[in-house]
Amino acid sequence: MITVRFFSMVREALGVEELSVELSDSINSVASLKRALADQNGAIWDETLHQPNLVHALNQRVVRIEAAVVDGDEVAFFPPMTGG
Amino acid sequence: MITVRFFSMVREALGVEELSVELSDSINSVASLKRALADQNGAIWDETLHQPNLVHALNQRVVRIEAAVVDGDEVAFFPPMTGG
Amino acid sequence: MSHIVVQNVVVQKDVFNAAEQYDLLMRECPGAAIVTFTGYVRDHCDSGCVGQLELEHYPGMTESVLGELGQQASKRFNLKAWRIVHRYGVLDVNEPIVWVAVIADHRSAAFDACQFLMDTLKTDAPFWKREHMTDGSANWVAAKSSDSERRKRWRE
Amino acid sequence: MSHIVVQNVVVQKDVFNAAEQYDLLMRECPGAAIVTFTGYVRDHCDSGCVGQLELEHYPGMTESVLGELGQQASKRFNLKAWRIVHRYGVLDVNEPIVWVAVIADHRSAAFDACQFLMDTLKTDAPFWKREHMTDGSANWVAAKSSDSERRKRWRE
Repeated sequence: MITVRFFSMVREALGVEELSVELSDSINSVASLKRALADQNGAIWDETLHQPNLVHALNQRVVRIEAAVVDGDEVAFFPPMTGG
Repeated sequence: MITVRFFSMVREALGVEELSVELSDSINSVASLKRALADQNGAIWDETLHQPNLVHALNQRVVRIEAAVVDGDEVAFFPPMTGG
Repeated sequence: MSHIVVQNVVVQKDVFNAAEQYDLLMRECPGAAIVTFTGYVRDHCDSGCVGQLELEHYPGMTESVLGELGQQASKRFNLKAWRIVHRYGVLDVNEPIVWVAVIADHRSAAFDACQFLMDTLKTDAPFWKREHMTDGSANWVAAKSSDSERRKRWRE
Repeated sequence: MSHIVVQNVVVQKDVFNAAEQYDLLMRECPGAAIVTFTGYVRDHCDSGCVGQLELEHYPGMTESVLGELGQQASKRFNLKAWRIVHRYGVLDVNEPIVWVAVIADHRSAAFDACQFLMDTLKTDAPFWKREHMTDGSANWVAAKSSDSERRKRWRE
């Protein structure tokens, strides 16, 4: 089981802040997790998770989309940051 | 009559803070003033006023050495600034 | 004088006072050259008047990113001290958003370090701004390409 | 609230407090991006320990040069406000020498303006530093070529 979190416009578009996902042979990286979420939840998820500038973090660090995911991890998807 | 002022190392080397100088046909610019002061007051003045980085101000503005001087002006000689 | 421990990174909802922050840092570590940056909520924008600014953030990740950026700056610019205070939540116009201060031996290092921290935290720290306009509408602030350009200056 | 007139340029013998200066400036003019620089007397140098720093200056010319540099910065970087406080006389270790603050709409202008002011006042404002060492000796501080190099960046 991993935790998936969404922030800002992504959270707002999906209407979800956080969810739990069971890992499997086909969901074992940030890339495959994103693909599964986009494919299985309809057009809004597909569109939102495929926006070109989407940022993904693994255990609170920005990572490359290929990064492997293991049980207990926290993955987050969000738009580019605008702090400061 | 003009006022001539010296600061920092220049003031210290000459042992003079300020003096008055009568303008004449041969003393009518910062350059000619400097030459006259250097020539007429001995080796220390000659050496001090000919140091390569000497800065000269006319009426409290840094000017080129050719600047003309008129009665009532204030000329100053000093080393490069080191504030801040 | 009792010892005051100054946290390097503070992420808080409450308003802060930049002058007080300055005093606090100086008590901890006097130095030769201090540069500070304070960002405040502006009352204007391209498409109307801003009434309030809302800042969403990623608790935990925010603190760790800011802490890492500070450590990078500290090493790269040989800092004697540094401090970042950043707010989240709903902010009124003219309230401070962020305060970054660095202490170094020389002014060039201090200026560079403070700019490094501002340029990197803008693009790397998980904050997202939403402007609430005086007409009741609200919109997410888009990331600026000028900010990602400035970020590139610091890649080694 | 009574109106407080903030002088843009202050050249004074007395010690000042940078945090108080910040407060004063902000009361006068809130803005989006504020950068400050404070320089303090260091307790070390190349050739021994500094006990005190003496600053000679050219009264009148100092104020007019600082005023002109501030006006140049204001125009060039579109500042909302600026302020320079510079001391002369005999200063103890860890006392502030100079405080420069600028207020702009954007951080890049604020950082540039503050650096412009520091880089130009170092070489253009008529101050001369003499270090009084703890062993009783004293020496004039030589102008640094790195400072005149930094000055060149701002020639238009």
